Amino acid sequence: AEDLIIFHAGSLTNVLHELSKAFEQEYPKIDVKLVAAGSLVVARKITELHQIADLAFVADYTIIPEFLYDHYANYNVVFSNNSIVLAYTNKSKYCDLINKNNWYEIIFKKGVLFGHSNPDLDPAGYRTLMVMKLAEDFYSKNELFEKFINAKNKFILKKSIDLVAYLEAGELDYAFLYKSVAFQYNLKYLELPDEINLSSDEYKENYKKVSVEVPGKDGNPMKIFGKPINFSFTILKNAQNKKAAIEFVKFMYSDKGRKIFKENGMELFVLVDNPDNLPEELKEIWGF
Amino acid sequence: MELQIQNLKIEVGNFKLYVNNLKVNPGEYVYILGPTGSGKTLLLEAIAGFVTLKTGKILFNNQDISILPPEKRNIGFMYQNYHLFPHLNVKKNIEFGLKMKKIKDPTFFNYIVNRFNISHILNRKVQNLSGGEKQRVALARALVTKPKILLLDEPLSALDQDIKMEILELLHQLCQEYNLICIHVTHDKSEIIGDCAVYRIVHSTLKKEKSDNVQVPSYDY
Amino acid sequence: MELQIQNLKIEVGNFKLYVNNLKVNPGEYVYILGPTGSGKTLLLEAIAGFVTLKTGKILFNNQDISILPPEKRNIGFMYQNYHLFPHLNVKKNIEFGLKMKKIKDPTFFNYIVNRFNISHILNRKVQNLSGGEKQRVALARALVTKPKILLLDEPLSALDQDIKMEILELLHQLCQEYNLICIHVTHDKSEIIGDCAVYRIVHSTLKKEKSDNVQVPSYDY
Amino acid sequence: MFKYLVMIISIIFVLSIILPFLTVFLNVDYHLLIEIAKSKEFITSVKITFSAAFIATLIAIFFGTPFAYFVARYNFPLKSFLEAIVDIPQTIPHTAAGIALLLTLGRASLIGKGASIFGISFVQTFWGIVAAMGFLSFSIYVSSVKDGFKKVDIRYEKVARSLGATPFKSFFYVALPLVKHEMITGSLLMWARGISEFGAVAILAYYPMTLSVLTYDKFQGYGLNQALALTALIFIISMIIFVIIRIVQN
Amino acid sequence: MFKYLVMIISIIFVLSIILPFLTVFLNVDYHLLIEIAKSKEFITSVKITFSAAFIATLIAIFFGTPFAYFVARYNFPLKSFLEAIVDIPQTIPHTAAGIALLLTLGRASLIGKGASIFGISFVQTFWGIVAAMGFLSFSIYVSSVKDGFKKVDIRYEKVARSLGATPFKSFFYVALPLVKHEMITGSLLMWARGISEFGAVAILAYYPMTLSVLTYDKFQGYGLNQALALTALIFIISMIIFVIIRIVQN
Ligand SMILES: [Mg+2]
Ligand SMILES: [Mg+2]
Ligand SMILES: [Mg+2]
Repeated sequence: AEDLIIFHAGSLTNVLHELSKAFEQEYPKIDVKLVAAGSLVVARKITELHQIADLAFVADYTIIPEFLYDHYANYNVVFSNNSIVLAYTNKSKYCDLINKNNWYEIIFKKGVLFGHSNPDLDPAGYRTLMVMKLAEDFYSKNELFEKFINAKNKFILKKSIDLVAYLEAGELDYAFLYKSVAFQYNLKYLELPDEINLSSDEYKENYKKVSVEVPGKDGNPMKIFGKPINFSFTILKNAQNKKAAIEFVKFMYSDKGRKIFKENGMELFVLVDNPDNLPEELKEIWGF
Repeated sequence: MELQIQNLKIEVGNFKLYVNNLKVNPGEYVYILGPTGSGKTLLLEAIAGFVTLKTGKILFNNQDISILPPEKRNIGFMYQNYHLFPHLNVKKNIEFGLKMKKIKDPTFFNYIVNRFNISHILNRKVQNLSGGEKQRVALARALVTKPKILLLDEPLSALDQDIKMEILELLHQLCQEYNLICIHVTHDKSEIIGDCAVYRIVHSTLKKEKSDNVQVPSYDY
Repeated sequence: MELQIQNLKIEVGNFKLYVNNLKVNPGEYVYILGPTGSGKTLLLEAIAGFVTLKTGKILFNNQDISILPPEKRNIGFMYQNYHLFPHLNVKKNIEFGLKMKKIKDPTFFNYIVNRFNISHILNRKVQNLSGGEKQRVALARALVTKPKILLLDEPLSALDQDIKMEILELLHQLCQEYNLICIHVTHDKSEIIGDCAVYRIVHSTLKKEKSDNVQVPSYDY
Repeated sequence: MFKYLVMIISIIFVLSIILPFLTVFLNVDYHLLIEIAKSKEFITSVKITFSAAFIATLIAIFFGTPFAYFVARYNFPLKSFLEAIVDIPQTIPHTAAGIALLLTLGRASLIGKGASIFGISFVQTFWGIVAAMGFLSFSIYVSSVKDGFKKVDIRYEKVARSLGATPFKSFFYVALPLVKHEMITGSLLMWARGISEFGAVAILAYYPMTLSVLTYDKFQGYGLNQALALTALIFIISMIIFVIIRIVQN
Repeated sequence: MFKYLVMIISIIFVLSIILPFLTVFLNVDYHLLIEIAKSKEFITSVKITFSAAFIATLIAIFFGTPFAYFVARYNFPLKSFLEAIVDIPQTIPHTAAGIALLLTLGRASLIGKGASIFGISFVQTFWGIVAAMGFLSFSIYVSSVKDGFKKVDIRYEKVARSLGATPFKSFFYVALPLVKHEMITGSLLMWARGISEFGAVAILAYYPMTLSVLTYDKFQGYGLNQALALTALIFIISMIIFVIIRIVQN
């Protein structure tokens, strides 16, 4: 069997797992190996740890141009969008009371534990910080962000998907996750106002007002500005199994693939950066 | 003040031992003979309180001591390898019983130490003692708390041939000196000296021999 | 065909042993006396080839065998605890040497087995043998490969008193029967029977005693 | 001939053990190593790791010593079953153990609820590290001390009893001192194993980060150089600990 | 009194060990458990885990037995240093060991380059699992067999020599049979430990997934229920292995 190695954002674990199972059924000779990590880690594995993969899926479409261009990739396919929600379960404290207007108070209440992912490693992490900065303005709550950063009643895990098991086990009351993840794991979730949830092109300019610093290339700090959440992928230049990678992408955009995305609460579309560099087969199906 | 054992029955696993009657008076030194594995040590351990009796009584001064825990029986016990506490020096070994019983009697301690001629080795490690020295330290440790009964489990078997007799005579002296009830178990009949009562374990049962006829055929044990 | 040791010096750590001269003829049975720790076993091991000599020679039939590895010296060795291989039964223990030396001699094997009266226990586990049986099996194992020299390291000390004499006589018989060079080390002078040469280790040196005067004061060892 | 063959195989064996250590020290960036050694993150992690393993060991001494004595000295039904149970955590995958502990000690569990009354929680806390280390390494301590008690001739305790010691005193003044050596080496080995624990700690308490977790985190999130420097530092620490253990053992 | 106190502490101790197992079996979704038990992913993982640990153990037997014999039988300078080195992997955090192995066996390393000639690579492969398991658990085998050789009276081998056995034959026909028991239990314990290994395996070879890694992966990517079902399955397997080891040991 030949291996198809996919490095991907943790938040895509479920959908890619289903997709690859279906794919393996159709292509029994190909063995798909999914390796999940925070999206920044996906990039660093490729660039710094020199690990070999065929496909890279990230939760922030800017990561591929920022980190992987031009040495490891030369195009970027934006395929879906998302928003940040506050996920919880029916065991969570105050789950009956929480709503759009009190969530930023409830998460700080005594006995409540909440979590988000590591801003240095995972886009969901720095996006959570952006949401809080936006919320400070939106709700006119001075020092909300400060309070959030200094809160003792929170876990910060490596990637957002890691929070799910702790939510399920009742070890967390609330977690900042992508809407698609909350949907996929049948969690309850509170949708935050569009003005702050990083979902909508409409509030693009508003999002841009906030920024977060993360370790960039070579470990130097890099400023990331708020923008709508878009997921993207690329086939890596040093892929050992480009053919299978192309087949996988084609399968992803087939009817079966689209159905799987839909069932996982994600909309599938195509926006390509540098379409000239796309493999011919993909140019064909997307009409470039 | 005599020790008397009546209708004693011990069962440990498949092993059994019966003692119909054994009586020892203060100042009396008795021998119990028996081959290896016949239950000699077990009998002593029963008297000392380490074995639960199946039936029977152990009377000391007409009181049943078999209901008492070992630490309340005031019986000196000496195993064949002495079992001096390896983590304590000679002095602390001898003082152990005094400490446990919260007795303060430096005069008697000094007397005993001199009696056994071990005052010069009090600070030695017990590992570095000769066989005879170990024996004397073990005796001092057992006797410093003034027990009424002294149980000796093959007390000579770990000694070099040339000092066996010396120690044996010491044991008999001590018995008289402190008016002790002494029970000496052994498989070696050549250890019998003086006109003592001799018992023998035959077919799991303790039997008395005529004390004037200890020379029995050697195939018997 | 005699065994001769000349100017032998052994050093193991701080321990030293000197043998100026030791000569044993075929059919001769010699004793080496010495207390525990005097190096008796070490001397036998040197003859058998387990200890590197500091100086000196071990001549057998006027050839220096000290340059040969143990397996080429053809010397029977018996430790005091026999060291029968616990993973092999009696038969396989005895056959071991034959197998190693690739000898096929069922007649002699049967002869030896009958000579030592162990044909009925060939399939027994060695753990379940009595002391005397172990001794006889160990002798059979050592002799079945027809060695010229038999080294006996305290051969009687693990035996019950009542069969010691029986085995001792057997050893002397074997020595004559097979014209063996026998060296018997022991700390117990009562094991000396017959008119044999007796050596003694005194101050790390092997010295010959007058063979008619082995009764030395007991404090000497 | 034979000896040389054995020697050669042994040398190959030892070299293959040394090689990874050598490789680390040949490749590490020593400036980065010193920088990390001074960093607050590293120092905190060392403190947390060492003290959590230490507390886990103390707990094992308190509960495990009586248990070892009980098993070594008394006979009772199901004894060998009990002895076996204690060794099971040694052979289960640590991640599975971590999940079991998460469920057992979590906020929703009985123990978790009980502990929260005292303000203690186990998930993503120092106490979670202690629990994970303890669960997966106590059997090292227990088996060391159990072997110790089994080797001690019970007659020492009987002599003590005949000299007037209660069972309690004969335990404290005779049995315990005679297994002192096994208690010390067992504790040190357990402590060292606790320090090395990863799988269960990562699940029960990724934070605060122990040295194991920190290494993994650096490796996954910040690239090889940082992880390598950390690895070299850990090797140095481990070797120091190891030398100490060896000295105590002999 | 004393006995009861000891008994009570022992019971608390044993309960605290049993509790996590109990909790898992009380909370697991048995339908999911059966589904996972039948899944190709799980069965493959079991096969990989067991066979990698098995091969690691075989390698340890081949190299470790002569080493154990060498250390037990011969004296040479730095002997105790050598003995100590073999135990070090037991006390280093497994993630650090994993990074050291990655560097030592990686594609850029000497060994990695050498092995690639034979088509073997260690990173994210079965052989990486073997290497990680072997490195972190061989000392269990070695110390078991070393203790065995040390317990065997060297006089058995001397007798064998005097009966005509070469050193080689006395090793094979006398020394080895006399440590058979230690070899078997050492191998089983090493194998079991190999199966439980996580940290180093996760770094050197996340794929193909061993049971440890699969558990972690499920926990991190697929939520608690799947991880819990897997944990329960692993506990069942571990207990079966454990019973087998116990039977062999006695
Ligand atoms: Mg697959
Ligand atoms: Mg006895
Ligand atoms: Mg000797």
